[in-house]
Amino acid sequence: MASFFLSNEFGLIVGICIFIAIFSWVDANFWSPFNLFVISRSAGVYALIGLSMMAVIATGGLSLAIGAIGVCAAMAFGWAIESAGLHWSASLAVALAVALALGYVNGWLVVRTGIHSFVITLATMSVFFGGMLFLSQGQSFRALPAEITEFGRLKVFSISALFLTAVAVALLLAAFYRFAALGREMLAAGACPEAAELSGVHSGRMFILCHVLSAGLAGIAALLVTARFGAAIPSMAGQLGQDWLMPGFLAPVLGGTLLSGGRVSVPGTVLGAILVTILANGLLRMSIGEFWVQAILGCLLLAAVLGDVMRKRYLAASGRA
Amino acid sequence: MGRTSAYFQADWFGPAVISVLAVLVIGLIDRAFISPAALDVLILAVALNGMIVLSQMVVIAIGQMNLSVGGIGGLAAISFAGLMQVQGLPPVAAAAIALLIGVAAGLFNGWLIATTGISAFVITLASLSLFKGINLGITSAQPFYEIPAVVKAFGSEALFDMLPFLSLPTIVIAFALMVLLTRMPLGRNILAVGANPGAVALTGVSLKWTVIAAHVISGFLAAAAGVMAVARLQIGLPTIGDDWLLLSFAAPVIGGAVLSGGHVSVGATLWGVAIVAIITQALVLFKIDPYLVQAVLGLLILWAVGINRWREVRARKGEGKL
Amino acid sequence: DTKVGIVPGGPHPYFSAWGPSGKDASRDFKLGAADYKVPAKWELGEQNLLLESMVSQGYNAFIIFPGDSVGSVSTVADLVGHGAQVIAAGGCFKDPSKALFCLGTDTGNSAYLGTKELLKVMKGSKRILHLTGFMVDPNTQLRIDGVRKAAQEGGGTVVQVIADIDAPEAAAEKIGAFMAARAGEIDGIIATAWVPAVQAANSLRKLGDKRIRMVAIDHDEVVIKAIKDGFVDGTMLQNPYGQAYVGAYALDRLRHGCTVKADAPWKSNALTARFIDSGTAYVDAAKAGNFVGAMQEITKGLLNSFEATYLNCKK
Amino acid sequence: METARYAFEARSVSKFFPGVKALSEVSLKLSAGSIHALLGENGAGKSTLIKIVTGVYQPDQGSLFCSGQACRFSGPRDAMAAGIGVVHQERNLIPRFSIAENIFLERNGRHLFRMIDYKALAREARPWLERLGLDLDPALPVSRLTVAKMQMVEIARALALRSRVLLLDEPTASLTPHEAEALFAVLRKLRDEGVSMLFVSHKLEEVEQLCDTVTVLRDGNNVCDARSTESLGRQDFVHLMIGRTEQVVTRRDREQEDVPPFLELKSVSSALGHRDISLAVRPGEIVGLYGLVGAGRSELAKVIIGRYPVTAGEIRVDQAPVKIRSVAQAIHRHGIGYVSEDRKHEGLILDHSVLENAGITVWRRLANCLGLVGDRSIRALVEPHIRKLEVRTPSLHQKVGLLSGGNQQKISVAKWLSAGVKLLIIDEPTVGIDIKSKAYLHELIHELADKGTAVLLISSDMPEMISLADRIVVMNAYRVQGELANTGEYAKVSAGIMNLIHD
Ligand SMILES: Nc1ncnc2c1ncn2[C@@H]1O[C@H](COP(=O)(O)OP(=O)(O)OP(=O)(O)O)[C@@H](O)[C@H]1O
Ligand SMILES: Nc1ncnc2c1ncn2[C@@H]1O[C@H](COP(=O)(O)OP(=O)(O)OP(=O)(O)O)[C@@H](O)[C@H]1O
Ligand SMILES: [Mg+2]
Ligand SMILES: [Mg+2]
Repeated sequence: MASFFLSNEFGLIVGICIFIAIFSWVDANFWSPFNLFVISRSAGVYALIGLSMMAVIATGGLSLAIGAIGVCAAMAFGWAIESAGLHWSASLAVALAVALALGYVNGWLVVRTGIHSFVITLATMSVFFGGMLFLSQGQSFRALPAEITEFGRLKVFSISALFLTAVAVALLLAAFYRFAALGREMLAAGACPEAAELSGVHSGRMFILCHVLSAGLAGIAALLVTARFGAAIPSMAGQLGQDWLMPGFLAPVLGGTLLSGGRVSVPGTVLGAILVTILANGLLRMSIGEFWVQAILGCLLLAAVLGDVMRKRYLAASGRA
Repeated sequence: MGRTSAYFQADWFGPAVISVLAVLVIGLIDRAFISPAALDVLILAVALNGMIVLSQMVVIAIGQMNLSVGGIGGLAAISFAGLMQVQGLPPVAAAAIALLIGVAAGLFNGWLIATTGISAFVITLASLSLFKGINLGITSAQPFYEIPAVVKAFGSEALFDMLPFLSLPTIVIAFALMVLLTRMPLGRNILAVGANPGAVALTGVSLKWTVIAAHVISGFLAAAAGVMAVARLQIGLPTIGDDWLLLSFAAPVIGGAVLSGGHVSVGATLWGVAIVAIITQALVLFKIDPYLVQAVLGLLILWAVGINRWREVRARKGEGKL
Repeated sequence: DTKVGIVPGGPHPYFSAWGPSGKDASRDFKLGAADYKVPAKWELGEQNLLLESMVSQGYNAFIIFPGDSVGSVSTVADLVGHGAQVIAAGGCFKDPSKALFCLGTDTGNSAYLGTKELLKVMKGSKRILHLTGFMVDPNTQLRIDGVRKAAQEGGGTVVQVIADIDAPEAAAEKIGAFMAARAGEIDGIIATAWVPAVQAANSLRKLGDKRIRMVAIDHDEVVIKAIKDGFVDGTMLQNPYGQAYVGAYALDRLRHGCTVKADAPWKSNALTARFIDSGTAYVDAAKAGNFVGAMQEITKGLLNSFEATYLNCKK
Repeated sequence: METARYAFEARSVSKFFPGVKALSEVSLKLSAGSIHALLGENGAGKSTLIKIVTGVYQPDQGSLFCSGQACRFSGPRDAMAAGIGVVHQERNLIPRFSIAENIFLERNGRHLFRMIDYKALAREARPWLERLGLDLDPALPVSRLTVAKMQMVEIARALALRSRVLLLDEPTASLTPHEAEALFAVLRKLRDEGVSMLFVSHKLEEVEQLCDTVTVLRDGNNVCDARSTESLGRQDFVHLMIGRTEQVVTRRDREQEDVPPFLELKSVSSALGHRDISLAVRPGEIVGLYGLVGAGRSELAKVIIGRYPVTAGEIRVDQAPVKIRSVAQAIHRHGIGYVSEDRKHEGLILDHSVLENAGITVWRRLANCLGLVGDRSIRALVEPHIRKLEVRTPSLHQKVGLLSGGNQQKISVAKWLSAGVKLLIIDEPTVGIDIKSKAYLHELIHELADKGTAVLLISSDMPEMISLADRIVVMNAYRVQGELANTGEYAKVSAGIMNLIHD
């Protein structure tokens, strides 16, 4: 129990509660159903992006290409529906297959060449995104079936279906890392590839699978974004998919995922995404000089992590006495 | 071990050979690429990007990351331009203050990281937001236009019509960094902390101050890059620095730096910058379909890194244990 | 009460007039508010977050530069679902959307017209370099098509398109590299994005080359100065002040019982069939000194005839 | 004053870690001009005590005295300034730096901007290397050295500080007897020069040979404190450490000549340089693989388990020729496991828990049809082995990296006990392990063999080899020199082995 109070997850919950308290005190509208819906919708997408990055950070590497892979999956989805005329369920499969394949390419290159995943994914980010642009000529797919767009607007007690999807995926993923032999082996390989290899784990194969898993999660995130926009658009993750990088890193790192690999926290990542979304949303709702919002966001982030460190020090000190 | 094989094993050797070969091959295909004017542009790119990248490299050396290089650079750039335009300060004074701002920003990063033990990644991610936010708050996204003629001349003219003035700071800094990292205790401590922080702590060297020093140097270099960018672009744009992050990591890694710390090379890093610049500029010249530029850029980077990697593996096979 | 939110795609000097323009409109038309709010980054997600938070803060009318002409459509639907009225300004949403109309510049057409002007001033061979922005922006394709079409019609050729150079450092590097090696192979430059226009103007000034003709876009000081000094022939000016000012006026009218006329003399462009030209003007050296006045004239004209032309108001 | 007799004294020192009481009221007295042994089982708190003495940790209670003066160390620098030098149990070198630079690393804290004169450094370093009988170029990067040489470089570093008090935490763990002798000669010379030394080792012969006084720790408590070793024999040490006498593992004769070998190598050559290696291991048999450091034994093990490719010859498992392409295949298809000698990098995942490390080999076997496996089933399989080895850990969820060195070694063996392999290759199993656990481990290896497991034992510890192996295969320079049956007669067998090596 004591270890729970020392954990990152607990710290994030405290942080979320504090910021919610502040924001709802400042602004009564904070709890409006629409705001809840909006926050949960963004948080759901950010959580999945974070989980996608987390899955590669588990190897001690990183992937700059998650945004590009996501966009490729979304565009493949749009193409399958509009140009190939497939049913949306088949199109989902096509989109995920594209994502998984691209993840495999990343993983294979990283393992086979032994070059750091940073450089590999820097290059493949360009290649994937460039290929997508060339094929799509920058045009969007808008004629999506009503099921998809309605899903994007669906809410359960003001909570967006996107968020619920993200939570469901997170639960599965948490169980995967906790209970599946494969998940355990991925973490072992990530923490110390050589030791894992000598214990009978195919470290190389695990690294590839981590990239594949990450790509699959990126694909799901992109499909959620597609549902939210009601369209598959090439710019949904920004130039080269780079807009996903910051939320991608922020959520798992706040959540306690080790950048050196081998340890992940699925609930921490989801909580990290929620914290960041609430911070951004709450700040935008206060009337701060528009150009200063970002500076204050930076300060609050710093305050949040510093507060967390002090909490841990305090608890550790009082725990011993 | 012969001299040649020593070179063959050096970090800078692979990127250097790739760069020089690429320039020669592209030059053979198209003479325009090796015209003095074109080489001038290449050197300018290496000079500016080199400063950016060295700023990141120092932090990579201690096994950390500085996500706020662009934030610091942008802040320094608009401070430099703004102080000249709004306060009417002479360029030298404005540059000095801009550099001080960089040092202060680095100190802020380093001090927080060293005293709280929070990962550099998180701290610099937050401070990136802070620095960029201050930048936007000051400028409201408006550029500063009134750049004095001497600054513009510094950014566009060349010494003896050969060596762009802008490359001088980079040359000086690169040399100084090389000396620092290979010959001075501070630089050695930075590398040692990157390789094995526990071992350094046991020798009694202060981990805290070494980390802070690395971040201060990084902040200083990022600010220098910001000032140089103003001179190069002839305008104080608030967007300066937004695009620095990926390049700042790519070049050291292409040059063989180990992201977990302890191993960087100034020479190899600068050659890494050169490879990226050559590829970028060659793509402009070869009239690639704009929709394909990104894809081709990615493939070429993979290719260049792959070759270098192959050489490293070959070189390592030669070594044995004693 | 009309509370207008004026939201650009991100921080960019193009929109600098929107802030004062909103204040002027708020004063002149006695609005509840007309606030200019900028997303912290030029990201679709940031803009959406901002818009969503604004609607729950009680803003009921929006002037938006779409972060993505397709991607922002669903956000518009959300806003309209909350009873807000939305128009696009600067750039347009792609039809179908819940936006009432688009008040702005037809990007493709502007590129087309600019190229026409360029072709006019070029003598002899007409080889053109086209500099433009992000490839993910659908407008970029419209601009490429516009330039190509004009070049074909005017007997010119587009030698090369350099895109994705919205970052100043990249723009300086790529334009510099091209000019160093290939300046002799072109006779004219058309720039259809802000940053490339600025960097190309600088590059021509550095080369001191007045043989190569150039037409730029927007009203950056560097470009205007280059026009005055003769390095650039002209620029395709847009009217951001007027967009926000007239837009705020129109939204206020719409909140007070007016509706949009279905049969108004809408123009149409590649994105929407409800397009109102906020004023595009070609500014050359002769007019460079007084382009602000020219734009104010256009704005005044647009405002005076707006209600009669585009709105049905029950008196 | 009484205390002035001691060069260094620690009085009633206690140290707590979360969940662990590492030291309670421990005292230590080091006199000038003597070598003092610090003994105790794995996890008794030896390294912790040394870290307190050298300023790495601050004691939670108790006080330190240097030459009779109370002193406080807020960091390693303070301890160094007080003339205390140390060789820690873990390696603390910067791999890419030269030997000389590593030796004088501590100087980098003094003047941050003075140019380093590498030539002078090398010149200064050379005598210290020579003192230890090392013929190494001081300009060589440390990463090019073997573990043993790195150990010597660290000792050279401690000597170069010219400390009055020198603490050595298991300095001989990775040294050959020859290298250890060179070290002892130096230590004796230092003693004569008046230096006070603390020596930690699990090899009691070394302690008997070298030390004047002894402090023994048990579970973080003093059992004795600065007792003279003169009247003490091996069994007394053992008694002090574990509270009873040594359990002597008897060598057993197993006879099953008729059983066909489980593993057979026929003229195997490898990409690592092995040539013409032939050997066979039968079920229930312990085959020793002896050789000097660098003979290529560990590498051979890795070739067998499929980590490195075989270039010629044939490997047979259960009489069928096989090509083993990966370690996973070796374990899961052929039932071959390997206990690595390098537990930090190859044996354990230091960042993961005890349970995860011990269970990694069985996850796949225990997984149900969905590929899921819960902690409970792993625990059921793994816990008995951990119990049996008496691993000292607050819980099964403790990070392995936080255990004492010896306990880590136990975990790296324990994980193979549950794996149920048919052939286990064990590489240097008892380095850094206390004598009690060593006896356990030996017992365990015997038990494994009795149950029919084939064991290939790699060890540089001759007594261990002779007490365990049925047959001994001797390797040198990546070739097999020959083979001899182990009769258990130490003198005869060791002479036979040496003959084979120096053929
Ligand atoms: N940083 C730490 N955090 C938690 N527990 C620790 C830490 N360091 C040591 N311990 C625990 O303190 C106890 C003493 O460890 P120590 O390393 O001093 O043992 P040791 O006597 O040196 O053993 P060995 O002979 O195996 O090296 C052990 O139970 C160990 O698990
Ligand atoms: N390919 C290689 N690259 C670098 N070093 C190597 C290589 N092959 C062997 N070595 C080194 O040579 C030494 C001999 O290898 P090996 O470990 O097989 O010997 P060993 O007989 O098992 O000795 P030990 O008693 O140390 O285990 C090792 O220290 C190893 O680090
Ligand atoms: Mg110990
Ligand atoms: Mg070995």
